[in-house]
Amino acid sequence: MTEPLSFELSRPAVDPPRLPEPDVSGPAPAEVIPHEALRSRPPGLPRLSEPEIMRHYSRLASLNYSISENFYPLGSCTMKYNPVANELAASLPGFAGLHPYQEEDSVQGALELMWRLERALCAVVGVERVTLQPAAGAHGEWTALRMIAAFHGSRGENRTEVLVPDSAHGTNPASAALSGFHVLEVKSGADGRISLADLESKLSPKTAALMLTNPNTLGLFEREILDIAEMVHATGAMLYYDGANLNAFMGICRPGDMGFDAVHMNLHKTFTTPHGGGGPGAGPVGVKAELVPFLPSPTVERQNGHLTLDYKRPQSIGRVRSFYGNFGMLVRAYTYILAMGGDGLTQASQDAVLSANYLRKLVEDDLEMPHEGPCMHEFVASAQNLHENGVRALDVAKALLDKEFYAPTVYFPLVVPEAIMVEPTETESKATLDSFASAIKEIVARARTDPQSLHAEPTNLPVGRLDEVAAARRINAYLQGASDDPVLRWKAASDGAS
Amino acid sequence: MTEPLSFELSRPAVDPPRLPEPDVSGPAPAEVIPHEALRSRPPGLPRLSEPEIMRHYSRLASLNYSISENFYPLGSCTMKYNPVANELAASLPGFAGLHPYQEEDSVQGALELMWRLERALCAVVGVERVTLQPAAGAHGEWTALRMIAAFHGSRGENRTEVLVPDSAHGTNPASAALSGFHVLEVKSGADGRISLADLESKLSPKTAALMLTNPNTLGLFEREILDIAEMVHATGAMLYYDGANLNAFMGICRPGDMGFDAVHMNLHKTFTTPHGGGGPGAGPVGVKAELVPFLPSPTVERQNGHLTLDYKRPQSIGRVRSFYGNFGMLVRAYTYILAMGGDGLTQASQDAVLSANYLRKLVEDDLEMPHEGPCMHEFVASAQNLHENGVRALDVAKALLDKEFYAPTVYFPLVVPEAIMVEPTETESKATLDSFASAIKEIVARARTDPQSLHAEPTNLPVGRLDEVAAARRINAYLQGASDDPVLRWKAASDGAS
Amino acid sequence: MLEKIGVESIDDLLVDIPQSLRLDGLQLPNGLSELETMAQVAVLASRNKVYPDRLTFRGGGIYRRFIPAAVAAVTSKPEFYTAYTPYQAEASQGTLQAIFEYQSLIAELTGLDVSNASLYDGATAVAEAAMMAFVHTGRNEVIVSGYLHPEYVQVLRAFGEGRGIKVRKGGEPNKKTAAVIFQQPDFLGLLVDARALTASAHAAGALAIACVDPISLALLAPPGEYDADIAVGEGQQLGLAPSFGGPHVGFIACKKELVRKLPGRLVGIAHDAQGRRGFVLALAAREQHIRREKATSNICTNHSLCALGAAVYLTYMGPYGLRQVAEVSFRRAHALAERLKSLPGWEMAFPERQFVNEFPMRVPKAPAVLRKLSRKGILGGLEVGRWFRELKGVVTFTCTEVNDARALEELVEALSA
Amino acid sequence: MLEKIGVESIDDLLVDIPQSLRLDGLQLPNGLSELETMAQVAVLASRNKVYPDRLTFRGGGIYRRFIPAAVAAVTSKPEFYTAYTPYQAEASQGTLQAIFEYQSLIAELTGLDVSNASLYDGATAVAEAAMMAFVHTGRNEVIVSGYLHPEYVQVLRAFGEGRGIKVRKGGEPNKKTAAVIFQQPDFLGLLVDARALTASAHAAGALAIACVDPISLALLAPPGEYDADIAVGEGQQLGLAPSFGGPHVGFIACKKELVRKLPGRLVGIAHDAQGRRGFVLALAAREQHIRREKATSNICTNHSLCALGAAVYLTYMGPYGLRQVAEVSFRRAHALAERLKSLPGWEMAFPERQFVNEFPMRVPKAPAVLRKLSRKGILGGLEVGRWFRELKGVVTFTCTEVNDARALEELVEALSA
Ligand SMILES: Cc1ncc(COP(=O)(O)O)c(C=O)c1O
Ligand SMILES: Cc1ncc(COP(=O)(O)O)c(C=O)c1O
Repeated sequence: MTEPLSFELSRPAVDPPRLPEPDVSGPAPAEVIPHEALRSRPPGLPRLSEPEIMRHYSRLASLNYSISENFYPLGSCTMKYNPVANELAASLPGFAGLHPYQEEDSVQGALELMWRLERALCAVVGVERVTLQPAAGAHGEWTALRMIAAFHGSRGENRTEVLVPDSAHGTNPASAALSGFHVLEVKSGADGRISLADLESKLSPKTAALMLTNPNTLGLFEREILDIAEMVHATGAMLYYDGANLNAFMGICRPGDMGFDAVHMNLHKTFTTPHGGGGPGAGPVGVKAELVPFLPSPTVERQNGHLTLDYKRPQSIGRVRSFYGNFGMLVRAYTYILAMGGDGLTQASQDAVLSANYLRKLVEDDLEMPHEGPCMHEFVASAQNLHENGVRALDVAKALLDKEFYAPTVYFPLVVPEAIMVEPTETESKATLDSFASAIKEIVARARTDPQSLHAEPTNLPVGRLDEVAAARRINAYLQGASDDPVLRWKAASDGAS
Repeated sequence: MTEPLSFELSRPAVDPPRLPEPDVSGPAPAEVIPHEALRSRPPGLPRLSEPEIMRHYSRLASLNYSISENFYPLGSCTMKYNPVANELAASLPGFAGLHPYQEEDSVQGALELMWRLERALCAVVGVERVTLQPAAGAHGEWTALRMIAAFHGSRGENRTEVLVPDSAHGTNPASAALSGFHVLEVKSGADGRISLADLESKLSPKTAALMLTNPNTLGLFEREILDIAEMVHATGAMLYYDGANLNAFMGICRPGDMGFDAVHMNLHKTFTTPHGGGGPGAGPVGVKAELVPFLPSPTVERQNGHLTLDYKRPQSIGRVRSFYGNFGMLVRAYTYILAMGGDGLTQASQDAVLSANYLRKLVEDDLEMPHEGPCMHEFVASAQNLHENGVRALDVAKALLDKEFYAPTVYFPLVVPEAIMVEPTETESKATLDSFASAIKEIVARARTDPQSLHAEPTNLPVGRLDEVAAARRINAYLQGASDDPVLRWKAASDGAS
Repeated sequence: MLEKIGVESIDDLLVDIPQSLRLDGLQLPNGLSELETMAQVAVLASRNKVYPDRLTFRGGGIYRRFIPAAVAAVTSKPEFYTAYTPYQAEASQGTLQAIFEYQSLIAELTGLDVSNASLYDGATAVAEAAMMAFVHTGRNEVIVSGYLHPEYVQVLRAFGEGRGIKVRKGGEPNKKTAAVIFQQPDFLGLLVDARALTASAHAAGALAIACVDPISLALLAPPGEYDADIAVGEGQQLGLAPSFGGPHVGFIACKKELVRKLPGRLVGIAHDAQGRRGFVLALAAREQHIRREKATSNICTNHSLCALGAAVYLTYMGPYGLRQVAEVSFRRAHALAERLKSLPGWEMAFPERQFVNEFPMRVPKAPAVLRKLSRKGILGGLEVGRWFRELKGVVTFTCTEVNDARALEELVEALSA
Repeated sequence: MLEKIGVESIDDLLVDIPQSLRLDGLQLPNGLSELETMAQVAVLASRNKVYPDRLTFRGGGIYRRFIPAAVAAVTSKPEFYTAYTPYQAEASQGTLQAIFEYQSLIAELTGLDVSNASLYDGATAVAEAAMMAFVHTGRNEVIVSGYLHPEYVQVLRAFGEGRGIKVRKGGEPNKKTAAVIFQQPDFLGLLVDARALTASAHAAGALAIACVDPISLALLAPPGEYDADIAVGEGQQLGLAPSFGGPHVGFIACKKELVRKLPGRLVGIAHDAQGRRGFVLALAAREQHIRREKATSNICTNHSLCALGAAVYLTYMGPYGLRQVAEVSFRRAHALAERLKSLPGWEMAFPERQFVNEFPMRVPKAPAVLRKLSRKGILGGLEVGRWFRELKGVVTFTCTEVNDARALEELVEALSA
């Protein structure tokens, strides 16, 4: 079952919804605004009644997998349960109804929440201050790199290179580049950790920072993190922490103590703000004292219980987003932290590590395990061993969908061929892990006996495997003017009016 | 895909949720309450974490058809779209947070809403007063009959019989019986309307009331309603209106004007309060002046803008429910009425009649139409014509499920063999009606060519056709002590502890 | 569409309606936009005073309790709340299974064999139970023993009148007695001797009907343990907002022998041809749509969605969570009683009786005291003299897990001021 | 589980962490029950002042508008809000199709060829558009013409600094100019000559970037009509609550020629082997996870759910509903301006300029006036002198469909008192 587009369901007979009437004597637009500044014809929006709209979206919703119904072991994404209380908190009128330009006196509760969240995040990652402004992890990375650039600049140093491990997430090099740095790649060793030798060879007086996540994207803790920090700092560079993997060790250790100077956090991973099918998230950045002067403006300050927004930050990198960040997500994360407490967060990380190692154990004979364990909160397996049967990681992923599991992250990190990256999180029960492992076993068995059938997966979903290559061809044709088919949007066949 | 029971998912390892601690010095129950008054062991409730609970119910939800996703042409049930604004209104803290025993001064808004809703309902059905206390339609029927009994009693008359047409809903005779009346059935004529001759023959000085719905359950307007009213009143009996079919004529005509003395309304049909998978609804009862003294206590009264609950009603039948009725449903219905207005309600009924006649037209060659049209807001067809192929109304119903339509009401009203009772409502689009008609056509065609396959329907749902006969046998065995299988509930195999 | 039907106007479809009855619209204002509608509704809501949960000490059948966010997150799923009664079982397994679980939870809680799918409220549940006893025993009198909720008694009387059942207050059961009905804890919050009441009913050949507080059952012996035949009660405390008294849910559970007399819907297990388990409406032959005037009750629409909420609540709590809720309420109520009875002139109304988390006190100048509390934003106890002459000046106070220690302090301070 | 893994304790799994780094828990209080958590959060919420929608006349980028209940009813569906970015297309058709519809709606509204799947906000949307122009033209200067939202300018500067893009305020475009950026209506609510600005940009070989108010596009010529190359804007008005500034959604649409430079996600049509239509993430080769440091942007998580909300809003309104919303706002703002300018000492700051539903006034003693309004529960206009020295004493007022005629009266009365 697929669902038509809202545009295809549109019926000209539908009246617009009842809306307020202009109950004042003001002029109509056409009486005042010059004709050429006015729209020539109405936008081609669909016309549907409220019941039709609700049914349309209900049906669309039912086409989605989500953690509310399915295990979602998407490595690096920390798809853990999103407590429903978080949603209630964010929708309280005392938060949702605030205009960002209200006077400070009238938003003391909101500022206090931000201030407390900042303090809590400082405690978790071991830093001096945190900016809540960045809207997502990547945005946080870039923000941190802008601060690092400003820091070096303030000392008259011209450091133009950022080092990024080959196992890093794509946002790391992209953020570095957008921040004006050249990106040098650092190799991983056979044990899945960064090669100290290679790092040594890339570090130079031009190095502005090393970006690292720890545990790295292979789910392995960088045992030599203290040595790495020393090496980086010795060259005058800074150490940046990609906090996507923070769920591995809350209450167990802290990036700040490892020597990281700047740390972004994904509230939409570790702190249970829902992912929304692709955001909004929030990517606060914590920094050690040296970087504090460069934090985005404004910061939230507290004196004698009174809260203010401090815009007087002469060395600030400026603003990275309008207003004060994704406030609604901050409310959710704060609610989660209050409910969990220090004890709960610690337990969460311990359980996350336990789940990952347990699941790893269950499937270690079925898939290749390119690196030795124990892992932290996630592990990366490889479908290389199915190569001889002509089965790829993608086939395994699609076959899992047919068993009502979302697929793990595949083909990332790039350093593992046919990577299958599994992050079960602490909120899944043993029963779920067991049944996921059984599914893997069945699929691997089928790969041996009937590999062809796996290429046809999925077969039980609203659509079968979608042909992305053909799609790309059609898009190219459209963009090159070789086709009128607006494949990146709907468009009325005739004249655009609906 | 079926879902295990919560009891089957239960895991002893799950900790209870965090809850407040007793932060006072009060004694523990065992210190105060005698041992034999205490529970001997904890109740066998399941133990699940919040994520597991939410996933369990999400999966259960996905096993349901509902008007939010599917056309639900359940005759007599008026399954129309439930506006989401209604839900918001009922959940406002100013309503949801009220204790029923707060002082009247502190609930003026709630009382005002009830008063206004009463006035609006009076306007729609043409009566003097309305009680909002009954919790559902059947409860309203019974309440009205209690008032009618009290009325006759107050006049020293001993009227012991209630007349109910053979086409009536089962709640009518049941309510009459529970109210202490003998029930006499009145026959329908060939044209689907009540037989005046038969009515004449049953009316007597013992008649307390005739219960009628108009349009009747065949979707046909009782053309001779004014004559009927005259006949009934002439014998000193009262005329009761079953308001399940009110959606047929709001703003077009009124039961009060037809001569009905008491009228129940199903707010969960006509006034869009959601049906909740079987309630809660609300079944207010409107009455003409003669019955006003007998209304349940309390009523809501308004004087100089001040609202009070009037308990001083010496002739009242008393209380039919605790507190003031299903207040949350009253809020929803009032919200709907405000949004629709007189114009909107009138339009709704006109559209409902249009939809029903349109759909009837589309399928009139496929199914038997035992009565001539036009119909009002619903119509009753018959699958008699498929009898020669061994196909029954039930098979048609189950086959519709496989086409993602809920089934119409079947085997009701009892006067039509193999009845298929279809009520499309005004909130469905022409496109939906068209596709439903196509589905009927396909099924009828299959009944001719491959009737056997229809007996196997449904095949695409979580479960196939369930064997109710075998189920009843197992229940009997359990109730007769011939089996330990507690088929009406779950029970732990061993000792009940979970 | 008119064209397809073959008529020219809607009026052509309304020909069966006598012309004299036709209206020209309704005497109601025209419709409003959603914005204006919600604004008007919000104005009405704002004209009510909502006391904070933690400063609410009034009970009398409706209680403030912690409601997990999970409850509304489930009951607000359109797949649940916009479905009808599950007539087509195969397309309604969500509702049916949820109700089956609810039935099982209520059976576990009450210690009885079978529960139905829900009733309207606690009051009608008492009345329905009385009617079961009437039919089962063929006797036409029921005895209400002790302080049963006064509104439940009123509803019981109204129902009884229809069927010719006499409602007697107190007294010993005898050969005419169909059932003894008692509330545990009673309307004032006090424990009754449920075991003895049940035994005396049984000795007279009558049924014992226990009206119970579902949360208290985490602490107190359930009806099944003292051999009551039917347990009923109000389920509001199981995750439902007070909402000015409704909608909530009445529950009813009984012994196996009485199942065929149960009112309303009942869900049972069934299987399909492949042997897959599913759920169906069971024992429908009791019901009005089959048995018409001979049905056990006239109930059709019941309170499914509220039952679903209660099921989510009980599943969220689990056996130990529920116990903690009950125990915290118990301890706080006892701590509060200690404090209140030391106020000048205040005394326990029934010092010799035990209670769980609601208790009656004699309060000097009760109306003035309650008004004073209200001015301070506190919803004080309930004056039960309104219903019982002998209890003039008696006020019942309730504590639950929402009334934290600080709230108790605030109450006592406000009373001492 | 430990046993299966073959270790004795969690610590055995943490052996890779240097002992010196190990903590003994966090310096945070212990966890709370949901009841206590929500109570604490509610206390914070209660320490904020929420002005009624109808008495809010402040805009400056965030507006109070009527939000249909349908929007939250869709975005609060767990199937939408608890899904991840739709990497596995076949199991994510709900999100993908909804985004495809959002893209189509934005394209229709702006009159441009293609929209992306969403950006963080209006400010970053402006910055991303500037970066597109920088890459497309190979030029490293952008001109901000007129009153662009000051915070957008700040963000643009911060982004520009990283990539070496100079941000110039005003002036004529020349050979170094990558783009001319203007806001229509501008930050003060005034109309600019979008056609002329676009033409002058094009004449210099630069791109024209229009930052637009999405609701105003129901009235005003869309960027596509005056040939702008990129349209960006803040989507908060499309059904999203103010929420102290976020999360909302930045939108961006462009001409076909620029699509390969678009930042972020893009959804396109694809088919399966049976020819069934589905939706996939398209042109991924632009993105960071494939192109890494050469990607068009670093965006990964974007603002999908907010885009979904905007799509529901626009679908609810349809072309004529949206027009009515815009027109009612327009008429009310003009009526209010008439009233305000008759107040003693008040005058239109730019009497010769046209506006839509936000307008700047010179207000004597503005801070005191606004404080007075606040005391009466009215959130008055915005003092824009905070950002622009030349606009000291200028206050912008906003009207939308939520400010009914009576609300305008109340404002004027409060000001006259
Ligand atoms: C390791 C890692 N780093 C960075 C990011 C980027 O975070 P965001 O998606 O919030 O921009 C991700 C997200 O997938 C990630 O997994
Ligand atoms: C004709 C008719 N009368 C009465 C009723 C009973 O109403 P309720 O289910 O609200 O008790 C119904 C409900 O199905 C009905 O269709």
